[in-house]
This record gives sequence, structure tokens and C-alpha cells, in this order.
Amino acid sequence: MKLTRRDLLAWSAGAAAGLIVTPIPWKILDDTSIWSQNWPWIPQPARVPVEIRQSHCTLCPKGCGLRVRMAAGWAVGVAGMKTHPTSHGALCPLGFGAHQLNWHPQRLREVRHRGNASSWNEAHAAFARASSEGPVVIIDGYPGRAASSVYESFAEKNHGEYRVFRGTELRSLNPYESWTGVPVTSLGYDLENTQTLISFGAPLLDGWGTPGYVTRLWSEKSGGVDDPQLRIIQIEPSLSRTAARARQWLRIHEGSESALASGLARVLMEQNLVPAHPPIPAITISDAAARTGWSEDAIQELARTLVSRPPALAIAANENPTVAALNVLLGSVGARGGIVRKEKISHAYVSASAAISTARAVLIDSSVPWDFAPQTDAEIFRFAAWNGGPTKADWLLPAPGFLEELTDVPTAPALPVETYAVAPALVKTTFELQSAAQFLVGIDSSLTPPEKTIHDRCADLFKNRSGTLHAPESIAIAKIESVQQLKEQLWKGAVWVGEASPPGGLKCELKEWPPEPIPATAAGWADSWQAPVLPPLASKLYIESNLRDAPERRNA
Amino acid sequence: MSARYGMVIDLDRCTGCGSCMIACASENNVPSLPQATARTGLTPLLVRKVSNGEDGERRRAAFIPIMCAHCEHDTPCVKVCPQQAVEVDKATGIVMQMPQRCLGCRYCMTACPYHARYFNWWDPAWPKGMEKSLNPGVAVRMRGVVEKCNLCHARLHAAEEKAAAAGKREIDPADYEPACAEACPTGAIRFGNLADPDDPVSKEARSPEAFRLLAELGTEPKLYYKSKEAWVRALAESNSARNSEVQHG
Amino acid sequence: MRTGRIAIAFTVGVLVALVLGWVVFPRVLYVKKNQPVDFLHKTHADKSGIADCSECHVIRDDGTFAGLPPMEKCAACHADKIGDSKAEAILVNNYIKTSEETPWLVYSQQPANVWFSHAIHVKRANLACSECHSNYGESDQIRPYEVNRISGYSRDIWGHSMSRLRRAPHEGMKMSDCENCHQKHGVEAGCLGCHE
Amino acid sequence: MASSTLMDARWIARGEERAPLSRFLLWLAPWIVLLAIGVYAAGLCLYYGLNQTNMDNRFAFGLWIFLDLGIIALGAGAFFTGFLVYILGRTELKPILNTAVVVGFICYSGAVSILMIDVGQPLRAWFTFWHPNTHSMLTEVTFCISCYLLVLSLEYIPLLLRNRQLKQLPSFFVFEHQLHKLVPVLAAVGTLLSFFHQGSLGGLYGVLRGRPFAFRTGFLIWPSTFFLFILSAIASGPSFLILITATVEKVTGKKLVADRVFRRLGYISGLLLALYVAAKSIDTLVWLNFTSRSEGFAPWQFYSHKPFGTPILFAEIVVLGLLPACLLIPETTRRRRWILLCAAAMACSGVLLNRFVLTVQTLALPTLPFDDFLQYRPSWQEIASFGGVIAYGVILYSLSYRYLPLFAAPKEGDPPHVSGH
Repeated sequence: MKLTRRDLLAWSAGAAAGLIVTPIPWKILDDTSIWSQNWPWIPQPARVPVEIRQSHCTLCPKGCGLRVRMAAGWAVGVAGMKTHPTSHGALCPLGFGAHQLNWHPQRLREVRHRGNASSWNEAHAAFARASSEGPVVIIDGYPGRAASSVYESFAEKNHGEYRVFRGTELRSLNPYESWTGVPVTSLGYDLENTQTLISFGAPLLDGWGTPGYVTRLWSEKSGGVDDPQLRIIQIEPSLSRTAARARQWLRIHEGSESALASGLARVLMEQNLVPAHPPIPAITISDAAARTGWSEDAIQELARTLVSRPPALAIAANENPTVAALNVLLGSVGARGGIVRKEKISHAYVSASAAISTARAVLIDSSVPWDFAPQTDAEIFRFAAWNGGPTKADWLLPAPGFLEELTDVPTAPALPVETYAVAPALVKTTFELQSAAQFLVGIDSSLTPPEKTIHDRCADLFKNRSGTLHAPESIAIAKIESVQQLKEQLWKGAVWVGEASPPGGLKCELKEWPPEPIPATAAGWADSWQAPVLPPLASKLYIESNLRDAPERRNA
Repeated sequence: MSARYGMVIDLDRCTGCGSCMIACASENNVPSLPQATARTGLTPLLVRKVSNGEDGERRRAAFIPIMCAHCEHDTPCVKVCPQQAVEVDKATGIVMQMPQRCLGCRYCMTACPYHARYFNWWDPAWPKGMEKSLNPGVAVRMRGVVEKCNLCHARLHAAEEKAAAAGKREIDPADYEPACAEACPTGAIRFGNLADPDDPVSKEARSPEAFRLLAELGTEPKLYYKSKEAWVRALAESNSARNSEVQHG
Repeated sequence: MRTGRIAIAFTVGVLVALVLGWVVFPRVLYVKKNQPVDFLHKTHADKSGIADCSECHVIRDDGTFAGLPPMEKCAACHADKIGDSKAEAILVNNYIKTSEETPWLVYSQQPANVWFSHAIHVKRANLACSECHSNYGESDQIRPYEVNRISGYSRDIWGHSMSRLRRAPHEGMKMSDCENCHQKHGVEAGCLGCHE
Repeated sequence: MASSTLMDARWIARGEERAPLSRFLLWLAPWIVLLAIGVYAAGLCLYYGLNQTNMDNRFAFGLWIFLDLGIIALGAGAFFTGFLVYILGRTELKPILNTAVVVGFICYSGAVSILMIDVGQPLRAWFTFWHPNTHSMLTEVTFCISCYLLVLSLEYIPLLLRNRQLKQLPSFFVFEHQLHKLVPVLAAVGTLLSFFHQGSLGGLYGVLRGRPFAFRTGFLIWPSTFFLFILSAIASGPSFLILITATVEKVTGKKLVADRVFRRLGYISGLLLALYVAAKSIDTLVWLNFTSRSEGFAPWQFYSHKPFGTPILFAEIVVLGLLPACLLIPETTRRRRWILLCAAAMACSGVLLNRFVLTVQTLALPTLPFDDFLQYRPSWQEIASFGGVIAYGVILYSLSYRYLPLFAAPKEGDPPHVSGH
């Protein structure tokens, strides 16, 4: 029997008819659609329970309180700690993506020496040799930590130097340090009591200081309030975020902030709006008007506004002695709502400048901004968690990233009160990391390791019996029963807050009206951000939307 | 007891910092792809910068967070979806987008007057290892589907589960707050149950200060705004984009 | 004659398709995998006096479901071998001594986009485990895990019956099965209720 | 070569004269290239996803939706001719019927294939049938277009089976004959389905409450665009058939259809166009004065963005609507072939412009007070897929023309010219 074409056709028709009543077409239709809902190249989150841990952000010295969602030993989400006494549940926008930073493609995962892979042993040997051959300069971007004390002792023992890189908030306090002798780390702005706040370009509502501290005050006392108890007057050449939301935005010519401050001082003195009579600035009101692009009337009106609702406080974007002198004139130094001294006086740190004359080696802590490039012939040991691009450093040493090491969190810059908190190592690490402090302790085992220092500091806090623990309910430190209990609380995210010091105790007189500084501006968090890279999600702000301009330095 | 979740956003308190946008993306496992642009990126919550159109020192700016308004009546996206991938949840009033049902026809995107819906033009991807940082409560969407604000429904799930375990039928309102409201450093974004007359947010939504964008379309959005600044309110309530100077850059 | 021949060819075609679809296809579509350890629920229920599923499959205080018990739970009794079965040796040597989690294959594994709350179904609705999981707890034989080659789902989601017409009462965990049960109990969940 | 020519000749209908195979292949070659590029582009879109297009979150629909709406409107000639011939008994239009079926099949299958690329997850497209949302215009469109494509296939198959070689298979012949008897039923079903999906395509935009430029009120659940789309589609369909047939006549150099068939089609097209223009004008006035204002939008603002000014509205209604209608209705103008063809082309362009305005302008216009007017430029992949569909149409039509009796004179003598309306 020969099969014909006709048989084949009939067979095919039968097979097709039969196929319809089998699961084949229907199951394939169903399964392929299910496959498209779960196709395998898309990562799906692990099915693990989520646990909430409280801690502190250590990416920059502002120490905002964190509420971290943890799953399987990894951070899977970050939010602000609502009960935090200074950051009040706020974070900078980048903080919300910080848990992804540890996997940033630019993460430093191995020791690198002049562009080549190296090892910790070689780095140790190189640093030990260098420190035996000559002085070592250690630069810290986050003073006051237990790690900082390691650097200080190392520098002291090895005839080296310990220097601190100051952020813009600290730099704005520099003039008072030189006039009063109180170190900037012991000075703060008492914004809680300020009524009139005149900002010379400081991005007050855009990440300045501890973001939550300022924004909470502003939103409670000013934002959308008819009769604000805190009036922000923003002096700035362009309509910044702060200018947009300030009570008043006063446009000014680029770089004429100091001229305006001097002009205001002149009006205050000439019209006897303030009692003090320090040296009179050389600039006349008409000069100031010409420089700023304002009318003389406008300057006079602003001067009257400044004294109409005391206390008034002027804040500069950067180091600006004329703005500081204006505060002296307004009587805001050492007064409520002005510049205050914290209870505990720390000692002054040498400010780090780029020029380093004589050193055999420079060690830069991971808290120093990536862009800080010392001009020196010395061998540079650069600790960093992320590689921020081309660098002059000889050694790149992978430091712990976000929440990867135990560290303490001392008072944030420019806060009016002392605080102390601890950020334990919350997340797992997958490769070999060393912080600069561990590195130094590894070289000189007689140094006190940071863990020991943190324990000692807790013991001191317990002994002193002063201040309050916020954990999250407030507990007076006197009610804490043991160092162990205190430590437990701190490890769970509690914050110790010192007693507010009484106003006064800060005397400041001007011998001469300060000269105008070279203009320097500050951007918002982009400038105070200490990490060399941004979390990938930051692209939502400057690429996937038009909300912000892209920062100049960006590593995709 | 059926809830009607909604928000009131105080524009006078919004500094345009963008914390809400990142918190939202992080909570909902929204990827940041290097290929994405302002027109193709995924921003279920988008803060837009607007100005009064003036120049020089008379220029003023404000920030308007835009997200799904969870329209209550004649919801434009719900009625156009050919395969029931969008629905108004009866119990919560949340307009729920189901990426697993969605076939990616994008009809709902053309229907939405707020442009609050986003298409996954690419498959999501994260740098190596970063998938460990994904939020366990939220399934990652594949390419070719539409997504939008689901009011952080994973948090609602967690709250419901917690209530069930404790033997309660109703969730504790303290357990359910979307990531944007939680993240807002100035408390500008406030979340609450509009069906509860005692809820402070519900009261605020009913106050004369509150207004909605494109309210005249009649879709009853549950996203309210408020502002004391006359120009902001005038701009937000005008239905016409007459002012070609308007900048959201 | 000619029509007869056509009819025969047609019928053969139908038969071939039927055999292919109902006999060959299911075998090709699903891959069988064995569980890492021959675990028997019945043995544990009978011999060690574990009376309730929730002794091992815990609903945590926050309402989340722990699913399969972690290794420590097994190690609590099986720190050393109990008896000398082959399964016991595998458990103790390969997992407990290396303190590695046993890579169990979960028959009722739902995909990432499904949100199923045990707390709501067990604590609020008072459903017995067996309502969905059948009588696993009494099984005296471990069955292989079958996975769909295309969709990657466990066969339990579709159910063993290919036609889904003659299914055991608790067979199948597709969305339509959830919907049927919800309808039966008059509980409305909406999309939001079960998807993430 | 010789043997292939012979093979080819065996498939061509007896008594028909066709160009040599080599010339035919030469004609096809560029279209095949275009189709290949189109298929490649479509493959890219399917494999890599819609990131291959230049559409974005606000311009979520683009060139392809315009293509779909456009060719489906032009393809309306298929159902409408069937309707005229079988339901209304206008048998004088029979000579054009086969062409109408082929053109319809091409338009609809082209639209469906583009739709399959245009969705982000084609593997899940069948969910529309399994979990339909009956309130969605798109559901109606999907159901009707799928069903109508099936109807068109059933109408196309008898034509296919009338091929000289296939006709020799006896069972096919019987099948063809049986199927042929079904044709009037199919025409009726096709009419019903087409009526709904043409309307639903119009409703697609008309229901968009959130897009005040497109939103229309209407009758029951149907916005006015529902009816306008039906009317404009059946007005342009016959004109498109005129254009296609005239083009084929030009290309082949043969007289295929009697002039009076052309004129009849032109007359029908003109009448319907006039009706459409009237309805469209009323609709526009209602929209300008009531619908748009009730949503709080001053309607003229929609025309304040260049290049979408009021000239477009004028062109749509007057230049490409009223004018061709005026040319098509009077016998005197219609008699001149060039006027007839120009008017038909204008009528088709007018309807295409209407589809363009509704799809593209609607999306380009701002809705929020701080939105921008948007522009979008299709990517090469979109354009190539578009071109691929055109090429597919040309190729399928060419093949059908060569091997199928598209214009075979019907044996049952032509009825006399029917006069008067």
C-alpha cells in the first residue's frame, strides 16, 4: 500500500483536529505566558523575613538616624529614624539609596597600587617602611570618632601630623574659632531659637547641616505657616531650592555677599539699630548697593528687617569673616538663637589644606571627600570604599562601605548640642576590607583599637551621668543601670544627647572689620556628600527626571 | 469597613529634595537603568519643578510631586484596560496595576491625564550583587509592562498580615504608610484614610485650602494638594498650559 | 474506497495526536527531581510526637510565614544520627554537620508576584492546612518534585491531572483555584489581595 | 529558468495574460527587500523589546497606532463592498469584490501583525480573550478584529482555491464551492463585526476622559467618534478600492474594471463623505462649545501648538472632506477619470489625516498645566516595520493578482446600470 499525498493530507487534518483536544496547544499557551511573567534573567528578591534595625548613617559626619530594613544579613531598605533627636527621621535623598552603594560597580574590592592589583600585606609593609623613614600626615574627614583617636595617637607617636578636612558648615564657623579660640567642632548654630535667619547662599533647605534638623524646624515654624516663627531670608544670585522655599529670596550679584554683609553692618551702625560699635567697615552703603545690584533703600530695609524679629542669625555658605562679623554686630555670638558653644570643649584640629610641605607619607581616611587631592610628593595611602575616578594616590585601600563596620557617631558639625551614637556593623561583607584605623592598629599594636575606645567612651558617658538617651523614648542617663545597658541601647540605635549649655560663655570682639574673603560657594548635599559615588537610584533625580542638574562627577 | 486611602501634599513645605522619589524607587524595586532618560525612566513618584513664568527676581519656583492620583470615579485607566490588569481595589480605593496581567498595550498610559503611568521599556537590571538589596515584599516587573504607584501595597500586605496574626480584622494605621510619606523630611506628604472623617488627612482634604489637579475632568482623584501661594494655586488649578514659559526643568 | 481510506488516515492522525498530547507531552513537559533527603511527615508525626503542622511551619509574630523550618530545627533532634537509614545519613552528613540549609524543593512554591498570607488564611479564616496542602502531613512516602520546563512552576500549581477535569479536591494551586475557594466562601480579595 | 517559467505558467489562470516571470520577480524584488528589513526590525522589537522604538512614557502610542487605524479605515472597502453586493444587492459592484477581499485581508492581517509587535508582552496578549474587560474599547476592537480577520480568511480561501492548480484537487473544489455558498453569510457577519470594530477604534480615543482633545460625549456608551469612524471608514474604503484598482490598471496596462464601476464607487464614496463631513462638523462644534469646556479646557488652546494649528482642522474637514465629496457626487466631475482619482486620493488622505490627528496630536498636547507640548520622531525600526507592512501588502496583492482570478469577468451577466438615488 503506497502512501499518497492525499493520505498525508488527511492524516495531517486528523492530527490537527486531535491536537486541539489535547493539552499541548493550551498548556503551551498558558506556560509560555507564565514564563513571560517570571522570565529567568530578572532577579527576584529573596523570600526572607525582614527585620528592622536602627542605626546611624556614617557616609558623612552628619550622623542621621537610620531605620534599616534587613533581610538575610543585607540591608534592603533605608528610612530615617523618626525618633532621632537631631535628624528627626529625615535623610538626604541619597541616603534612601545608600543600601545599594555596597554593590556599586565602582566599589573598591581589592588593594591597588598605582593602578595594579596588590595586597594588604604589601600595603602594610609599604606604610610601615614609610612611617619609619619620615613624618606621616593623616587626614581625617570625620573627627571625633574612635578611629580619629587612633590617627591622632599614631601621628603623635610617629612625629607626624593629624589634620582634619572641614566641610562647608564647619568652614562657615572658622572665623569664630579664630576670634574666640573655641574650636569649630565645639561651636554650633542654635537654630531652635532663631527667628530671623539670613542665609548668604547657604543651602539651608537642601541638605545643609543635619538635613532633618533644619528642615523640621523650617516645616514646623515656617513652611505653609501664616505667621512664621522662623523667617528664612535667602541671599543668592539664582533661584535655588532654598531660595524657592525661603520666606524671601533676594537676588544679588554673583560674589557680592560680603559687600552686602558689610553694607548691612554699616546701616546697622549708622542708624543705631544695634548697640555695639565695633570697627566700621570701609565700604559705603552706596558702594554696597552698586556691588550687589540693589538700591540703598533695599539694603536699609533688609537691615531693619534683621533687627525687627530677634534673635537674628546670619549664615554663610562657606568661610566668610564679614558674614561672621555681621553676627558679632547683631549680638548673635554666644546668644540664644545664635552661635553657641557646646558643653564639652574638644581641642582644635589642624585644618587640612591641600598643600602638604614635608611628609614621607600621607594617609587619607575614607571620610575625606574623594576630590581632596593633597599637593605633595609624599606617598599617598588613600582609603576609600568607592573609586571616584582618576586619583593621585599611590595606594587605593578598600575601606568598609555602608554599615559594614562598627563605628561611633560623634556630634554632627554645626549642631548646638553634643550627641553620641554608635553604628554597629549591620551588613555582611564579601571581600577583605580594612578601615584606616584597623590598618594602623595592625601596624602598631600598641594603639587602642576603636572598639576599645568606643567602650571607654560609653563608660565615660555612664560615669558622667549627664544628658539623655533617646532610645526611642527618652531616658535620662542617670537612670541607666550599667555600662552594659547603655551599650545595648546604643547598639540598638539610641542616641545620647548632652545637656544644652547656657548661652554666653562665648565672648567675641572685633578689632577691625574683616577683609572680604575670596568668594566660595557651596552646593547642597552633593557637596557635603563624602562618598565618591552616588547610589544608582540617584539617577531618578537628575536623569530620569529634571528635578536636579546632574552633579559634575558621576560614575554611571 | 472599606478604606479610601489618599494623600494631601502641602506644596508650601515641599523643598523638592527628591527623597520621596528615591525612597519610592527603593521600596518598590524600581531599577535605575543607564539607558533610561527623563522620557523613558521609571519614576512612579515624580517631583516636578514649576515656575511662575517670570524672570529675574520676580521668578518663583515650586515643586509638585506627581504620582498616581488613584481616581475614584470613572477611573480612566481602569475602564480602558482590555484585560483587567487595572482595578480600583474595593477595600482600599487603591488603583491597582497588575504587571503580571498587563500585556503592555499602553492604552492606560494614553488615558491617564497625570502621566503617572510608566512603561518598562527595558528589562530591569542591577549591578552585580545589588539584587541582594531588593525589597523582599515587592516582585520585580519584567520589560514590556506598565507600572505605577500602587501606594506601597507591600506595606499594606505586611500590615494586614500582622493584624491577622494578632487576631485583628483591621490594620493598625501606624503600620501602613507609603515610603514617600515616610521619607518626606518636612512632612509635606501626608497619607491617610479619606473615608474616615476623623482622620487628620481626611479633614485636611476637605478643607478649603485643598485642591486637586485637573479636578474638572470629574475623575475624583484622591491626591490632594494645598498651597497658600496664590500663583502656585492658580497654576495648579488652571487647566490650560497657555504659558509656554512654564518650565519644569 | 477512497473515502474509507481518507477516514482511516484521518483517524490515525487523531489517535497519534491524542497519544502525543495525553501520554507523551506530560512526560516531556515536566522534569522530575528528587528531594535532597527522603523526609517523611508520617514518621515525624508518629514517632516524635509532632502533632501540629505549626510546630515546624511557624507563623511568626509579625504574621509572616517561616515556611520550611531552618536547619537548627532539624539539628535539635538530629544532631547525631537517629537510626541508620540512608536518608538519615544524608541529612546528618551533608547538611547538619556542614550546617548548610537543606535545599528542599517546595511543592507549593508560588511565583514572586503572588502574595499569599498564611496568617490571614489560617488565623483569620481558620482554614486547616489540609484544605490546600491535602494530607501531606500523613504521607508515608516522599514524592518527586516535578517542575514545568517552560514556566518553571511546580506541577502542584497546575495539579497532577493534565485536563484539570478530574482532580482531587485539593489538587491545583492556580489562580482560578484560589478564586473558586474565595467565591465559595464569599471573600473578595481583588487583585491587590493576592499579588505583589 | 525555462522550467521555472513553465512551472509558473501552470499556476496562472487559463486564458489570462501575465507578465513574464522575470519581470514579475523584478517587480517583487524591491518589495521583498523592504519586507525583509521590516521583518528584521520587527524581530528586533520582539527580541529586545519596545526600547527599539522612540516611543516613551508620554508618547506611549506612536506611528504604529496611526498605521493600524489608517489601514483599517482604508480596508473598510472589503466589508462595505460585500455589504453593498450581498445585502443591498448592488451586484454591479461584483467585479471589484475579489480585490476588496484581498485588500481587506491585507489591511487587517497587517494591522494585527503590527499590533502584536506593538504590545510589550505578546505572549500574554491572549489574556484579553480569557480575562476580557468588557468596558474597554480595546477589548471590543481585539475581539472584532480577530473575528473579522477570520471572516476575511474564510472569504479569501475560496479565492485561493480557485487557483488553477488547487482547483484540480477535487476535495478542494467541493470545499471551495461549499465555502462560496457561505459568502453572503460571511458578508453579513463581516459587516456586523466591522461596524463594531471600526466604531470601537474611534471610541478608543473618544472615551479618553483624561485627554480633553480626544474626549467626546455620545450616545449611550459610545462616544461620537464611534459613529464618525464608521462613517469615515465606509466613505474612504470605496475610494481606496478605486485607487488600488486604478494603480493596478496603470501598472499592468490592462483595463480590469468597467468605468461605471469606478464611477459607482466614487459616487458612493462621495455621498458618504458628504454625510461624514456634515456629522464631523456638528461633532466639532459640539466639542468646541460644550464637551471641552465642561472639562475646563478652552478648546482653542489645543490649536496653539505648531504645527498642529487650526489649518489642520480646516484641511481635515474642508480640503480633504468637503472638496472631494463635491467632486465625487456630481456626474460631470466624476466622469473625468483624473478628477475621480484625485478626489478618491483626497478622501483617503482626509481620513488618514483624521486618524493621525486623533492619535498623534492627542498625545502631543499637554494635559497638566505645567506640561510641555511633546514631539516624537519614530525610530528606524518603527518606520521599517511600517514599510514592511506596506511591502507585505504589495507582495500579497501582486501574488494574488498573478495567480488568482481577481478580476475574472463574472459569467452571470452584469445587471444594467442602476440609476437614481
